[in-house]
Amino acid sequence: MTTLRILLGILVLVVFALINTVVVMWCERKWAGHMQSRLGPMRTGWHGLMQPFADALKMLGKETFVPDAADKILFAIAPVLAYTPAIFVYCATPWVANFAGYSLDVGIFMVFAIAALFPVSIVIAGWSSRNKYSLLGAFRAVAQQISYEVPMILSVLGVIMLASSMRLSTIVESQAHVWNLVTQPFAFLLFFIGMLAELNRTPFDLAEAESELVGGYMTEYSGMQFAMFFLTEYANMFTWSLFAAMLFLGGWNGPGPALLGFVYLLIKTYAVVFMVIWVRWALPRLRVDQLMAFSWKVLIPAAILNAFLTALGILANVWVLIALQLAMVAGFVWLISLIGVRAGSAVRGDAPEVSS
Amino acid sequence: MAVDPVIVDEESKILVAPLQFLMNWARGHSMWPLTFGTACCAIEMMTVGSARYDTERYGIFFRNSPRQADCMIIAGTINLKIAPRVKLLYEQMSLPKYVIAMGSCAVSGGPFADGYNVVQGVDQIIPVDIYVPGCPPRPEALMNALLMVMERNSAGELSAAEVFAAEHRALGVSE
Amino acid sequence: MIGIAKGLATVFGRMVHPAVTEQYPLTKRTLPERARMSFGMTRDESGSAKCKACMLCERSCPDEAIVIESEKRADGPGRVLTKFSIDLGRCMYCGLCVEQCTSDGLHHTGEFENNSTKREEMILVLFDAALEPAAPSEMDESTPEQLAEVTDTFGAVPVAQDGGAE
Amino acid sequence: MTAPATTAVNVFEGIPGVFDVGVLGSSPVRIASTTPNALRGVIEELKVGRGFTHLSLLTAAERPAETPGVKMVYAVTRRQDGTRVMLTVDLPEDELRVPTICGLWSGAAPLEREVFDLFGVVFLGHPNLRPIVLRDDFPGHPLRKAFAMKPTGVDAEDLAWALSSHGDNGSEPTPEMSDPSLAVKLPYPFVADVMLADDGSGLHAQREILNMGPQHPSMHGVLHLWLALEGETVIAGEVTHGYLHRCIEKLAETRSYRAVTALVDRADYVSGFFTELALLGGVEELAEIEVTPKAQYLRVLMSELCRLTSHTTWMAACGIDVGAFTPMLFSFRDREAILDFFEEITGGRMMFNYFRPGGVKSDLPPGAADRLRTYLKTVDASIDGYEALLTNNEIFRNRTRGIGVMTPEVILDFGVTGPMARGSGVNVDLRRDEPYAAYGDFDIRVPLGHVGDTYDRYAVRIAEMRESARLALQALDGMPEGDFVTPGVPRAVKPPAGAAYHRVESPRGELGVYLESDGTAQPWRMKIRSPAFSNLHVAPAVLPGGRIGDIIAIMSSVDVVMGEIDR
Repeated sequence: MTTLRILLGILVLVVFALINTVVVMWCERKWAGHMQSRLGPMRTGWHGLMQPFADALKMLGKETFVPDAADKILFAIAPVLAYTPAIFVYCATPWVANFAGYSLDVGIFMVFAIAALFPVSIVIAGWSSRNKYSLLGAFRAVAQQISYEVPMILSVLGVIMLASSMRLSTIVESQAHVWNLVTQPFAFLLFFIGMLAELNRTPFDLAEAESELVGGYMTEYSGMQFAMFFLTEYANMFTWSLFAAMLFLGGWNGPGPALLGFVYLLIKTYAVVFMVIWVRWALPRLRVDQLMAFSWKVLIPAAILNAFLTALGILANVWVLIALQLAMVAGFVWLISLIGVRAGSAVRGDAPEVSS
Repeated sequence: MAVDPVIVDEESKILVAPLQFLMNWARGHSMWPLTFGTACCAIEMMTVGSARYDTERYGIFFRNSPRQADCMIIAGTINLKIAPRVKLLYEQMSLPKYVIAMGSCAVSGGPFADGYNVVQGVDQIIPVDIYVPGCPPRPEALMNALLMVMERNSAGELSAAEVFAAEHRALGVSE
Repeated sequence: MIGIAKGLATVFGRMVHPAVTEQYPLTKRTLPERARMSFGMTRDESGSAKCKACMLCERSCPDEAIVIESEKRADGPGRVLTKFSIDLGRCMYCGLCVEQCTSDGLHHTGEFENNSTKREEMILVLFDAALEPAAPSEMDESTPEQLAEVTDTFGAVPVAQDGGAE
Repeated sequence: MTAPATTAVNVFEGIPGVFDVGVLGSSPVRIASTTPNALRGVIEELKVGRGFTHLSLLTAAERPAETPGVKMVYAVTRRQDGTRVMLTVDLPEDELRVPTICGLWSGAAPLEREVFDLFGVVFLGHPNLRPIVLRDDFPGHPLRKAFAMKPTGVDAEDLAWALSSHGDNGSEPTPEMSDPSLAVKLPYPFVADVMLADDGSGLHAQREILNMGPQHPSMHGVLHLWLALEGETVIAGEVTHGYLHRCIEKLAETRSYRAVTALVDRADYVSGFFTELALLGGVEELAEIEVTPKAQYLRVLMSELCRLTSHTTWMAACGIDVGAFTPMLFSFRDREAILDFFEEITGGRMMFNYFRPGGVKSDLPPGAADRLRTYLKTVDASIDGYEALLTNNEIFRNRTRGIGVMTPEVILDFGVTGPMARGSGVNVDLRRDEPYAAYGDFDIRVPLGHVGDTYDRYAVRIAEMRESARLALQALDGMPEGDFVTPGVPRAVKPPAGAAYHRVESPRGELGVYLESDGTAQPWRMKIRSPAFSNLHVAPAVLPGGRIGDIIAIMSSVDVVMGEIDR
């Protein structure tokens, strides 16, 4: 009986994850379209709702191509290894109140631990493809993901302090009255930036960097193997948005019966998904050294400062906490603007001078 | 296009018929061309993806890696220096694959056909599914061609690559 | 950060505006009069082609896309058009043929959906005597000056075997 | 800064080895001949002693049949006063050798390779004399008149040979061509040298070669970059092109001038009006055809609109290359609006075939002028839209500032022109310096950069877009009444024998057409001086030291159009 329940649970979770992945894919293409004065998918199902299914099915039917020079076994393992953690993460995720596969008291710790597996699959994919673009993409991805995990975890420290727990459901319940977004806006900013990097999304999409590395680590993948990477990307996007919603946007908290909480959670998740997509279509991409410098020189010190000041704020009172956070946000904005203005070494004018 | 008798295998056809229907639907609604433009037509090929024409409405979405692309739009002149690359790219694409010869140069060499360096039509190198005349063809004409490919897929017709392979098999040429 | 915020705001602003997409196969825009897409043969009221088989267009075509077949007139000087075809897959749509035309017989049309799965179907037959119901219109040959000018200009271009004024 | 009258002081005075001093046709260009042995001295004196610092043209032409051989043509400009000088060197058939001048201008190196490739002239002392546009194993030199083109073009036999190998980067510079006394070194490293360089510990195991292109999303068509990498840092880069060489210059020799007009549209395919204009400028100069004032204004109007569309295309590529996809969709939206006007006026969206000897093909259709005026007033707002996505964006600034810096010296050394030169603060613009068409009547403002990095080139192009819209409005407002084409110009223009070199300011820089006529209806030789060719070949000097991301950003600021480079 227990086995059956577990199997059923797994099935439900996998299907749920897949459906959401597909919906996120649709959102991306549709919203991106509208942001660019286009329409996006229109003809496959209602407003292109079936488009991701058509894409996935088509890729399923395509020839799976293994390059001659590739390391065949590793080449085949990598996509599976990429997709597994994206699903695996849900086993410790609470959906409504205590409705969770397994409510772990170090839930948040486990989420990060599983997410850390993703770069492994990327490096395997990049290495086994025997393609220079893939390899460069893999190098970039690994460096980036490891660097950005650090500020991300550090930024969550404040949240953990506020909830006094690492259990996800406790963290969500601690936000019953005030969302962490209000008390921890700076931590949310850091988490969001780290999230973009973890997801390989613009401005941190260096691992794929279409205009530089063709397709990055998945250049050589075709057919279903490529589809797995493609799905992983969007599954991760949903996962991280879900955690952002839980850690900072109050999760399932909201008025009405408890069951509505699930709807609230989804709405909040898709709000974060929207932000991720929005950023992607508005910004250019960083360069690889700037990316690393940004993490190690800006984000990590800022995250440590955030943890320290949050601790101070908790010792004082909530108003001090919010004031400190807002000051940090302001400081961060100022710092970024400064970097932009000082870009390039020479002292110089901005607009071209005109001669006639 | 008449289905080549070599390919039609009645037994397997019955087995995969329902799946085949789904697959045809998918192939008829999703088509990822390769971003490979050589000349003037490439600009019109870019235009096809722009806001005014927006091919993404039909699930047409440009991919950069030949491995992940379904369809190769030969947008421009093919000369003797790029010809081996075109063939290589075509071979790197995974089946099923389609080729659209866009513009007079790709169809026949067009205005440069008399030259000493220009291949007279890409069909001399790789099998072509759809020919699009024009110099360069309007974006609408290219869209029309892409939709033609997708319609043919929905109807389950064979691509030029498959017909070509079947002919080779019939002739006993090992590939 | 102001720059980034400005970009975000611009992109968000586009979401509120209606899209500029013209949904092509559903709505087709009418092309301007001068658009050079495909070709048509001008016909007079009785439906017979105005082309006089003077070969100016064939010789002026830089791509050798036009092929005109004609035969000698039985009842007098000049030639009768028997077949007029343009290889759309070879043409560069420069419009020189239409410009050269002395009899107003050839014109551009806005038709652009000439795609085909076969190379042979790229050849657009504008006139074929075998399929023509009406008799060809009255012939008058091009003036010798016109022909001399064209021969001078395009002398290097080979002339189709059975074409050309004698 | 109009060119001084031809009676001005003879610039060749006192240079040994110069003879046959004269004036090129009806133009203000001074022309002279020299011998292969004296060539280097003469050019050095012109460059160093007399301030002719800009190498405008380096090409060759077949000599008439009675004196078989090849004629080398060099054209240099003194930018201070706009004096133009042309130098020819006659090479007899059995002695096709001339000393290289790439020690004076590094930008001459690729041009000499092109002449070597197409004419078979050997440049003594050239450090890298390999084919550049044709395949390495291509038999013969196609621009020689003796080269027999098959009447059917490329046949199955040729194709089978072509498909059997890749045919580039295979050949080594021929050693017999390197006369050690004339040997010249270029100011940038070659990939092969860097890869083989020994630092004492054996070969560099850390280094690897990365081939970018011909199929690569940000190679603007079929450019091929050959990079030596150390990690992500580029230590040497070379440019391979020729994947779009489609014999335009050879085909032009078999076609009438009107058919050539249609053909050259395809050379610079994002801005066809400029090649048409440069070609017809040359034809009109040779045949002494007057252009009506209205046609001159129409030519200015179309050129400026075309510059706008060309820059919007560049904008799209620039955005995509730095990872921002949305600018492309914004700029193509505006490009489409202008293309609609083009189609209405000329009949073609990209291939216009609109300019004619003596004027243009047709007048503006009724109502077009008013609609165009209304549209042009909205252009500034659209450009604000692109700028909002990039100009002040902190990421974009970090990506482009201080990257790919070119000093004015590099600009002159490589013959870089157009927005790239102006981005480095070099104040050149042929529209103002050598007014052609009706540009003399216009108030032209030239935007100049400060540092010469990628960002400056971006900013200059953005400013030029606004400027173009303004000039187009001026052209509409000042359009005179009258004929749009000079009546009585024959259809088959037969210019008298002679040569002309006409240049215009294209969106990429100085675009010139060198025409030689033998009195027939077809040109004897037509050479397109491609600005993008010179701009592209500065890459090996600028790329080293950058990372892969920088390479892409720099190449996008070059605004490569392969059709014009390979021709």
